[in-house]
Amino acid sequence: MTDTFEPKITAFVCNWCTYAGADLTGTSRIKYPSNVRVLRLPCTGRIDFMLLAKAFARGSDGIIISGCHPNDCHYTSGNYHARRRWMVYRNLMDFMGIDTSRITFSWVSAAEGAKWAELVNEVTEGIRAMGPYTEYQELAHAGVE
Amino acid sequence: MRIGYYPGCSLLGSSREFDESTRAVAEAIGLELVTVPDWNCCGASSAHVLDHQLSLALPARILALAEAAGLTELLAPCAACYNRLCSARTELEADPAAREAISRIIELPYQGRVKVVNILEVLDRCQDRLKAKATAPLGRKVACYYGCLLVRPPRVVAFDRPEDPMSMDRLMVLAGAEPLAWNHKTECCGAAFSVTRTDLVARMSGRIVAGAAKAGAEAIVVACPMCHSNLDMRRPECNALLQADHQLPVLFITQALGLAMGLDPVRLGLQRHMVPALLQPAAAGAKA
Amino acid sequence: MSRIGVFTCHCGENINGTVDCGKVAESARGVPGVVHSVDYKYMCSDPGQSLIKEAIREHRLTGVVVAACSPRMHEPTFRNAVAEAGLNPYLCEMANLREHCSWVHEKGEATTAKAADLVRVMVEKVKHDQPLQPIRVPVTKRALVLGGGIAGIQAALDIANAGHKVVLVEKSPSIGGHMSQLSETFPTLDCSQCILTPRMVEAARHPNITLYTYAELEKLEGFIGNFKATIRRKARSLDEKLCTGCGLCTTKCPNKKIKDEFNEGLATRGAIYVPFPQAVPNKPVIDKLNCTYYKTGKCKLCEKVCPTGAIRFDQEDELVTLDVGAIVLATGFKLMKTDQFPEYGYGKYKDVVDGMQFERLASASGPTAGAMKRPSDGKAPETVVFVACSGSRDRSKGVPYCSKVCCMYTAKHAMLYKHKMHHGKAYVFYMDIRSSGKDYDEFVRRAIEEDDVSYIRGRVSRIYEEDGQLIVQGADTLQNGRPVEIKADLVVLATAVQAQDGSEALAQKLHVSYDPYHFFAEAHPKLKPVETNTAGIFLAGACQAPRDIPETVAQASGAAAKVAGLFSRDELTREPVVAVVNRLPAPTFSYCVGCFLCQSACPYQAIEQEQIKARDGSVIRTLAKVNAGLCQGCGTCVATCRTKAIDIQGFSNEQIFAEIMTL
Amino acid sequence: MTGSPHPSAPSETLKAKVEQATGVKLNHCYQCGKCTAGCPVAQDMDLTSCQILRLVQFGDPAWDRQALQSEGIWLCLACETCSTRCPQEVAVPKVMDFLRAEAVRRDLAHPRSRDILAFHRAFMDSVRATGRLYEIGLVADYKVRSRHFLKDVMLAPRMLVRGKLPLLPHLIKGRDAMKRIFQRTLGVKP
Repeated sequence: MTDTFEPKITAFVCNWCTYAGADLTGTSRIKYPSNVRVLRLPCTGRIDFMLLAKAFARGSDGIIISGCHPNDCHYTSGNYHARRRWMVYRNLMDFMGIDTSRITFSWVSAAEGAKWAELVNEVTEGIRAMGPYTEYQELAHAGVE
Repeated sequence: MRIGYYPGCSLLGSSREFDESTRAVAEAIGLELVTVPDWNCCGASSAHVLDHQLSLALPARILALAEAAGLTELLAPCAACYNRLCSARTELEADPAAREAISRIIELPYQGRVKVVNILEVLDRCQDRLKAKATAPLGRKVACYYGCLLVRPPRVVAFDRPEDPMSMDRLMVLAGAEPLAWNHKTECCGAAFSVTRTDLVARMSGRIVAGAAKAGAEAIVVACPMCHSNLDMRRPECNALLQADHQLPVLFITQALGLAMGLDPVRLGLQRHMVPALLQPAAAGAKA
Repeated sequence: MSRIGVFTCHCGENINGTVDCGKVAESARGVPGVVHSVDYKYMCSDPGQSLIKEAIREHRLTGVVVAACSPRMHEPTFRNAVAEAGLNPYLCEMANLREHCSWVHEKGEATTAKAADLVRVMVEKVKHDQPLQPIRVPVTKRALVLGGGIAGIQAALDIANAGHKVVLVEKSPSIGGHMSQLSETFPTLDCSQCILTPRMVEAARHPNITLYTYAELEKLEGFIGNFKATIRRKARSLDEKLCTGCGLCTTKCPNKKIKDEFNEGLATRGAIYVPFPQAVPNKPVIDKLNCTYYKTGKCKLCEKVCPTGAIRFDQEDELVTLDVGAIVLATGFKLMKTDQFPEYGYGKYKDVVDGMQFERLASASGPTAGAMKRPSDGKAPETVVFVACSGSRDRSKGVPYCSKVCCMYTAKHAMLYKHKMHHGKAYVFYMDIRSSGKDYDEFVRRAIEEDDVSYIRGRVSRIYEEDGQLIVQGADTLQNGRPVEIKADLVVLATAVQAQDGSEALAQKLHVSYDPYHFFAEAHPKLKPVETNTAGIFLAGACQAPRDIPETVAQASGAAAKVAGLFSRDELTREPVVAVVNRLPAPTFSYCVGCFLCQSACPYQAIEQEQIKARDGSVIRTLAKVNAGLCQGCGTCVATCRTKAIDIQGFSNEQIFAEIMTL
Repeated sequence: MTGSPHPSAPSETLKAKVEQATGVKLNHCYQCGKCTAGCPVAQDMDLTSCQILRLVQFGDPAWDRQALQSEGIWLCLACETCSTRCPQEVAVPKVMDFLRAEAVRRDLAHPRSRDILAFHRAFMDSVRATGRLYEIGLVADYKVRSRHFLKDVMLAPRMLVRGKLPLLPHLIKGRDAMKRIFQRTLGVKP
């Protein structure tokens, strides 16, 4: 490891669009930083946002949530549900002292291998600039866990 | 209406009639032209041949001065100036670093707030007022010649379509003229080779003049000093090469509109042309 | 205590090239619960799989993690292997070391470290895996084929001949598609309609095929084996049973000035019309937008002349709902129009035509009865210029991809022209000649060598009209770009093949993915070329990518084989990735409080209400209950549930929680 | 052409320089010839636009030199017909601009470029001195540089009588600033 800060990024992605898109990034051999860890879910609609708090508590510095484009959801409307619920949870997270600017929402389709790479690049650079996210971990160890 | 004005060098010299007619028409339709204080040459077709930075710096200084003068929109009647200003603006818009570098070079803050517009764009907006004033319909067949710099490259200058543009044709209809469909609207006239490679200019401009004549045009209408001088001043060379005697005059768009508004031909500077262009409105008969 | 086995695959050099697989296996051994960890060159190979099977027996494994490629690639492979070894297949998970790691990162410690992480995450997941039983669902043995071109016809016939019912839906008034418009076909120059028409008739007559022309898919619900499709049958304004197809109405219609789609606007038709003489069904349709009666309320001439009184002005669209088990998408393509080309005159020159228009000009059934006449003045063109790659491989104004068929049909066009006008001159401007295919290159050579077609390597910069001729400005790049100017009487642009209009909307109706150009996406570029990533929906022909006829027919038969395979079983097993509501002994019964937020969130109406009654029949509690047949396992309900009473098998809260905890 | 190309280190090839300075991706050019097909001066060029791009694509010093020595790069009028129609979005005139400057830097400019160069320099000198173009000055200066004393002698008087050639230059106030601009860009002497 280098002495420069290497952010830890956790990605919650849906199985049908973004996971497949990320597979395409691989088959197209497009390179991106190895900071990201992908968690595969059936659909972004599956995401329980309390899991994000958990991810931060476990030392993630940034989070990506990516699914199908609007209207393209494999399950018709899961991505809409996710987005709607996020509106609600965001306030809660702000209240919990979570820096929601470290959470990036995106749409990457199964055909957008290059876009996935760009997304990871942007987020990694962005988070690297923001620095490590220790605040919440401390908070969490103080008792939220 | 009030708008920034950048005449450019040729409009003070070899193409002063373009300046004269622009001012005359502007006055007639109540368009106030505010000249950029202490403006400099835009670099024309020479700066970018010698050095890229220079080709950015010269237009940048003009735009910075306009900005400082509180102008938001800058009219550059000369197509070459218009194109240089637009290119510099587009390039600097994309690159903040370059913006800073340029600001340092020109010793003026450059933000790129001033929008650059050409004469066709501006006149297009004033259609109503033009219609109202155009009392002396030209009633002539004209070939609208746009040249290169007004329509290309589309990434930089996108006010009309790059092939077969129509904005000037629309204005000529307002002037009671009949714009013709012809094939050389956007062919290159030879531009900067006027002095150095007159042979090429003769061929290229000759093709355009011949094309217009073939289409049955009684005049060619332009919006670019370089096009004008090549089609007008270089006419002898063109005719010599074509072994023809094409005498159809070359008018600036503002001269043509001025005539249609019944403005004094001398005020429009028609006497300054090499190819006699003292067009009387068709009403008064006498074809050119 | 779980006993996990980890199997790390090198995938040749694909993974091992950038990831140190030895290290990954090594670090896995250190993970609590892992009792066995090895790396091997090719895990998916037979020896690789037996490696796993033996380990399961030997080490009495309770879970398996295969660290290899994407689960979308080989999960089924390894789950089968695990099952063969007697372990429940759903106790096997994959860590994606290839697509998500070795292929996208540079060789180095960080990459190997990530690989190890991915393995650890999966180990934790497996620890919380539950043995699951696949769900059995019945199969409706009727297929829906969308699109009545050669692709749809072929697919429908093959499925029907396999003994299954097919509904063939075509949006235009007749089946036949683009192929029915073609004159001759490469590389054999046999007449297109001669080989197509019999198939059209066969499809119409086939006892297993129901034909819905002038109809479109309105709505689709359900899932593989159990789709429910709603078809809109647009009103023909005609009683098809009474109509004999005598065609009297079409001859009498006073409105004759309407652009004829079948002839690509090179001829006109009436407001009541049959698209072309060999149309199937050979029944007319009234074009409401152009019919004088529908516009003004007067005329009805067709009704007066119809000997059987079949005209029905008051007819309305009809919605038909069908249960189908599989769907074949065969909606075809469209050609870019000539007005898309600024430098070629924005489509204002009548004698600059596209490839399909030239087909009509060359076709014996076309507006010129096959005689070479140009559209503007009917003059026989002495010089014809063909421009390949018009809009194709043009990232600035067209599409970046190669349209695949143009090289061949351009050679064909030039040939057809030369065969009709021996003294005429044919030029082809091209960039590359792409003629890979049986007898294809020979065909192109024939055009050049025998029919004396002049091929010029270069793109055309501009086309303009002068003295009734078209001046084509090109360059010969084989002569250092020497400018070439040709005075032509007719110019044919081989315009780009594009996705059919409305492809995007259709894809969204069906939940199949599509590429940036709106062609439907196959499930795997090599190994699943006819499947979509939605089970039970298959692809045939140019709706997936530019294709020629042989390829289209082959793919259509491939799709049909997939459907027949699906229909060969009475029921099919589905991944048990479905939601379940937890149940507990009385008096708690369940954490479910019966708020039914899940019900409103579920896109599949899969959540029902279940009443828990006391002996006296009085309702004690009303709980949510998941219909496993309808549930598709998106998990939206899980995320909505306040009391965590509902969970999803295979992606349970516990599992995902475990994954996160290992981060 | 020289035989097979012998690429020099990627970083200092002309190709790399062009791409770095203009942002044009030379590998995008797939040699369709559309630029040359529409070029109004292609027939006068010793090397046409597509040939020049081809030569520079390889990174072979010998081939680079051919491109830089060609007259073609000096005949480009920057009319932008090529870049407007290029299917691969290659801004050819930008490349030509760079190649001209580079040719001058390496002292490889084609002999017949002398006049063209003389004109552009005369033009810019005039601007450097006064801030604007002083046409009589330009013509005079150009004649001295190009030694075409008799060319166009008939034109000037005809322009004078039509008031198209002001006898005195327009001097702008910011002349010193202008001089500094030229210093910072062209260096002391253009």
